[in-house]
Amino acid sequence: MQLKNDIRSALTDKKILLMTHIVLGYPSFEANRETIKQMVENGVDLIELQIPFSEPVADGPIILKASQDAIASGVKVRDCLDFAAEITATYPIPFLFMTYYNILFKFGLAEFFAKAKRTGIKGFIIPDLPPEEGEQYLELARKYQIAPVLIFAPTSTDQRMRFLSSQGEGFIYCVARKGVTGRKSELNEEFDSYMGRCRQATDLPIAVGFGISSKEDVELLTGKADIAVIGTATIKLVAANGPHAVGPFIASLR
Amino acid sequence: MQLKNDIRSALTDKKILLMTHIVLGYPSFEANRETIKQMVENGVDLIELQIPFSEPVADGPIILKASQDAIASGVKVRDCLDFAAEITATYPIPFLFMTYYNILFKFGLAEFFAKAKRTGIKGFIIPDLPPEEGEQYLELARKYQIAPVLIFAPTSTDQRMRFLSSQGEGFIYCVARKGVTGRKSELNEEFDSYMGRCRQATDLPIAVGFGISSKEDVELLTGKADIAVIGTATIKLVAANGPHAVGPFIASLR
Amino acid sequence: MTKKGYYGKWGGAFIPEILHETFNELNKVFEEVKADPQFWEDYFDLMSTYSCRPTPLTHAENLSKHFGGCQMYIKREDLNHTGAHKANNVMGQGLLVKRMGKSRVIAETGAGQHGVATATMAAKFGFECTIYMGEEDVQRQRPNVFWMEKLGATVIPVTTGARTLKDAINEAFRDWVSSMDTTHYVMGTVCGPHPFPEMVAWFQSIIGQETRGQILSRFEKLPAKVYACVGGGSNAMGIFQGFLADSGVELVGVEAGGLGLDSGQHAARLAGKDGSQGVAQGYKTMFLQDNDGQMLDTHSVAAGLDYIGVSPILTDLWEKGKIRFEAATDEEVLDALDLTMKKEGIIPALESAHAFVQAFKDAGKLSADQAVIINMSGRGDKDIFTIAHAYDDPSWKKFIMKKGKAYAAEK
Amino acid sequence: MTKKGYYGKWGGAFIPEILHETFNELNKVFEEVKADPQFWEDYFDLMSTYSCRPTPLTHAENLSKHFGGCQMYIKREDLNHTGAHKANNVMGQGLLVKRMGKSRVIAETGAGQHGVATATMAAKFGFECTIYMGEEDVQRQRPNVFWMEKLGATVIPVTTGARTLKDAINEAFRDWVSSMDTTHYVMGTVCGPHPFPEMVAWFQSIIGQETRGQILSRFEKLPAKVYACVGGGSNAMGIFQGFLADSGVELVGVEAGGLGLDSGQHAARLAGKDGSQGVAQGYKTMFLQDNDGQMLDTHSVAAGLDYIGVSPILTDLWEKGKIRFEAATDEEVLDALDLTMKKEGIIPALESAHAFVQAFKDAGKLSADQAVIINMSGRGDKDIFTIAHAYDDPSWKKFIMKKGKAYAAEK
Ligand SMILES: Cc1ncc(COP(=O)(O)O)c(C=O)c1O
Ligand SMILES: Cc1ncc(COP(=O)(O)O)c(C=O)c1O
Repeated sequence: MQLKNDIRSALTDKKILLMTHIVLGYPSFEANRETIKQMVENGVDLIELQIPFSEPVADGPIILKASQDAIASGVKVRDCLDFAAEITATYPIPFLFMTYYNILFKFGLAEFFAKAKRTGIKGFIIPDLPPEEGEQYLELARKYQIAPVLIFAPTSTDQRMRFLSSQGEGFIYCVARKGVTGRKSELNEEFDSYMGRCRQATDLPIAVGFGISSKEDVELLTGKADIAVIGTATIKLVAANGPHAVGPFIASLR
Repeated sequence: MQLKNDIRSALTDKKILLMTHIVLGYPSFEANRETIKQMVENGVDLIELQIPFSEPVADGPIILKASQDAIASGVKVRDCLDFAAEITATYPIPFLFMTYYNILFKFGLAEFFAKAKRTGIKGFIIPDLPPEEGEQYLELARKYQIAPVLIFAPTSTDQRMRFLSSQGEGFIYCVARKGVTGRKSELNEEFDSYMGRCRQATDLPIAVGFGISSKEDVELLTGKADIAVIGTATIKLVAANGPHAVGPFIASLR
Repeated sequence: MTKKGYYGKWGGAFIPEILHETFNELNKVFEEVKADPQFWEDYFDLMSTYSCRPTPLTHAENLSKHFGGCQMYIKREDLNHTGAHKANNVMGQGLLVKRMGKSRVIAETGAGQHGVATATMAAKFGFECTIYMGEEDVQRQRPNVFWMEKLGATVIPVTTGARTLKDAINEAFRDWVSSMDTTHYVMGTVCGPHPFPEMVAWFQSIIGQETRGQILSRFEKLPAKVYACVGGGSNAMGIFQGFLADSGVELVGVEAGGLGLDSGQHAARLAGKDGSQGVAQGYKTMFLQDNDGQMLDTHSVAAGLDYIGVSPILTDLWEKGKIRFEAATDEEVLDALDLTMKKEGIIPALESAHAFVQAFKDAGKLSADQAVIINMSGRGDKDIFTIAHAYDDPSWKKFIMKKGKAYAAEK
Repeated sequence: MTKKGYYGKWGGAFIPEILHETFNELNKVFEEVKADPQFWEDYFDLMSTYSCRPTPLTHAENLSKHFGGCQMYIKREDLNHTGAHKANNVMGQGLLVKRMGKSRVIAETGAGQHGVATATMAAKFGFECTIYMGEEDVQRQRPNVFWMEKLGATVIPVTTGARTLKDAINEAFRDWVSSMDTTHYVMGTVCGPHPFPEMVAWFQSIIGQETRGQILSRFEKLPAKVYACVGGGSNAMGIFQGFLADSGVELVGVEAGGLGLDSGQHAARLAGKDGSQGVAQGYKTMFLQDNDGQMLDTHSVAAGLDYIGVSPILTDLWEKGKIRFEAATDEEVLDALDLTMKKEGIIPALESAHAFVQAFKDAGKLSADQAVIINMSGRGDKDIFTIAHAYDDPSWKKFIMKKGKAYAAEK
């Protein structure tokens, strides 16, 4: 419940929160460190730390390449955990792990939860783990009080959303459109009705990511979602202009 | 009957006759002319004039290549006929046409016989025309008194030989061994018994060709065959050393 | 009565004397096996356990719709082991060779299909095997040469004549006249001296037998037309024999039109005006030859149709008006191939695509309650080098250049 | 009771939420057709008129004699349309797609076999078609790319990850998550999320059904052993299903031993010690992965076996001791291929040759009144570039260099 509560309380001050995304070890942990600093200092409210996996099926080309480069440069899961521990100790905002199920499975599911708990991580986003396959995962999440963030998709039925809401915690990650991460989608009437359905189905806060890269994007989401997710945009920015470019960019969004 | 009689009467003077082979137009009619002169002047008794054909299945590489070169250089059947007329008018020995059936067939069988008769040709050797396929051919041969020389092979049965003997005229061309022209075969016991079978089967004179290229070869044949056929040897000689090399070579054979 | 081995005035056995006894034996054994139902049963059993007979008859629904006329059916000889109808003939002759007790086979090959089929048969029966192939064809058809060698055969490049199919046939005969005691010459098509045309036609008749049964059970009546490409004529004879007695069925043989019937660059012995009677390679038929009787160079994008002669049996049927002959140009063939791939997911051999061309031309004139059958003699994936080249595919060229460079760099 | 989509502890459906409904629909339709005998009949009819089912069971008499032990039989999936067992799966899924009313198919491909089969099916059914293929494989398997394109498919080179099969699967999923309304993902083997393993195994079971009947009618008893190569495992599952209930029949799966099980350069998930449990590409099985769960590079001379995962159904049967797993090295594979070509005139695909290797190793230990069956999943002539390269054939290299130079000179 902690993550949800953190979000709720942050929302009393701000109309919409910002969640950003980091691929751990890409381009380096050093760069991650600086990027996170820039993010937090410029008002980011939550950060997803993606542990790179060699087969990231739900990700688009940018995050895919970042993951591969990180793995190729020797980044290990334990390095990611250590880094997370350091960061959560440094900054007061909630951090989440985003990764694929095999990373947890291979590590040992219970051990991974235990370790993540010790690092101060507040939630997990595992896009290839539907609740049907995650019984033990959901149990451990309850046990360790790490929020298992679940995902709504435009293709989810109302019934399915209610079921997901009953299984998930922290917030709901609403995929704004079909497809993988990193491409822009349109905020049209269809999107509004989808958001309506999401709200109907859950009491959890709602995060939406769809390639947000400007103040206008954030404004358009305000009132509809609780959290705007900036994923690929900052990863591109870091790759192109280095971590110091991230601060001004974040600052410009709100 | 004329050819057979010519051969018989020549055999009263010589123990064995020599028959040589020319591919018409190869390397040129000019060279043919000189070659034939050398041959006749040096005691050759009969000459086969091969009209080149594009598909000479019964011939080995030397004659095959000679035929192709002749055709490629533009030699036509009518040129061959004209040349034959000139040559038979020049030299008193019997000349034969050796060629494949399609040359006669395409020309028109009866016309070819008529024309060949006028050129003074004494016999035909057509290796791809067995008597079963040559009824009309044999009839025309009788009509025009051109000897249809037939072929014995080591694989021919006694009965087959008798049948061939009954259909052929002039002489019998005995293939000394299996295979195509131009390779040497051995004059062993098997050969002797084959020769015996040939003699048994026919009263016609017997010609044998098997790559004769020396006095010894001719001596070995003497008493067994009536005609020693020198085929590929002179063709090679002309190609290598020109027509003038032929005279001395022929002179050395007997 | 027609003479033995003759079809009307066509055919015969114009063989050198040295092969007389060999042909006697071959004729004798062939007459025996024809009279022996067990032989055909063994043959059928071999073909259905080693190859996949009966081959299917595929209803080409998309092409039928596309041309809006008739129901098109495709007889799938491409699904035979080794990828073409050539297997039918070769396996049959293999059984004959076994019966004759010979231990070696030789064959000519142009495109390499018959060579691969013969090498395959030889491996299966444990025969020694030598394949004669024009040097030009060895160059052009290296993949097939590779497989023949891997199958244990010796491939001899023929450097005489035009260095193509007809010359390979001549060389095979030259081998045979010295080796006939142990060796059988596996003629690849319904040509050559008797009994080859009859024998090859007999083995290939399995196509027509099956097809007739299949179309009657599937379409419930006979087809209006049956199409086959004609090189030597074996696949055509194979399927036509199933319908020769049916006067309502038009049989259409399609020859290689090459660059066009007026170009001199084709292999149409019957469909064009360039063919004339002749006797060569052991039999009498219509040949592409000059006025002197010298055989001409022929041309087709399909190596298997690129031959000077044609089956005496087909020539007779053509003369009697029982078979219509047409020609398809190289260009038409590539278009038909393209359409067939895209519409049906089927890749005909370039040879077979000739039959498709004519069926496509005729389809519009037929009605939806009529069927036509196209004999797909072989599959086209064997032709990748030729087809990719013919379509001038840039990625293919790049691929080959790259591989070539890599090999060159190895040295 | 095991959970739906699980085989023991293996399998499952680890799919992104966005595909939840798509899988619901797929499961529903699949359950429907399984319960509908007409569907299987339509499927069988399609396979026997478009491909050549039943495929033959060939008695390999020469190999049997050579190894002196048992009677070897070869199930001839190579005679399928497109040259491999892949056709069975693809055509079945094509019928499903039609039933679901979708208009587009996508597929991954490694060697290109499944890509060609899918492109073929798409042409036949009139579907749009996109094939994902690792860029490395596009380079290596240009002939298959050429055919896919000619068949009307769009081939997209995958430049991510290791640029091979697993990455092509990922890309296909990435396409699917945006296109599922119109598009079906034709998974090529018995892997991936439920219902794919079950579905592909069901379509492939046609192999085992036929084989069981064929061996009983030909050999009059069950075989002692059945061999199949295992990439994803579809051909193996296909034939094994015919004999799973027969306790006297040993089932042997043969994986790619590459340069040796100790070399780290192989694709043996079960036969070696390098595999470990994991969840990737939508299912749980034994994967070749590092301690962190990152998938490893694999190696095999046979592109179709070069994959990190293996069917969850096979993993379960392996765990329960119902299937023996072995590995064959690249070198052993080339030797077995050579022998099979020379002895039987049959050219197995490099993948299939793995199964032959193990059968050859075991043959001597069996007696002449026992039979073994080898599943020949595909034909090897598709592999000419790889095989000629693997045998280091000098004439082939010369041929390619010459062609390459000629193309280079054109420019
Ligand atoms: C696939 C295919 N079709 C047709 C032919 C032509 O031969 P025929 O006319 O004897 O069927 C060939 C010859 O190689 C061939 O390979
Ligand atoms: C001929 C052949 N056999 C086997 C395989 C391996 O696949 P599976 O294990 O699914 O049968 C492939 C895959 O491409 C193949 O092409």
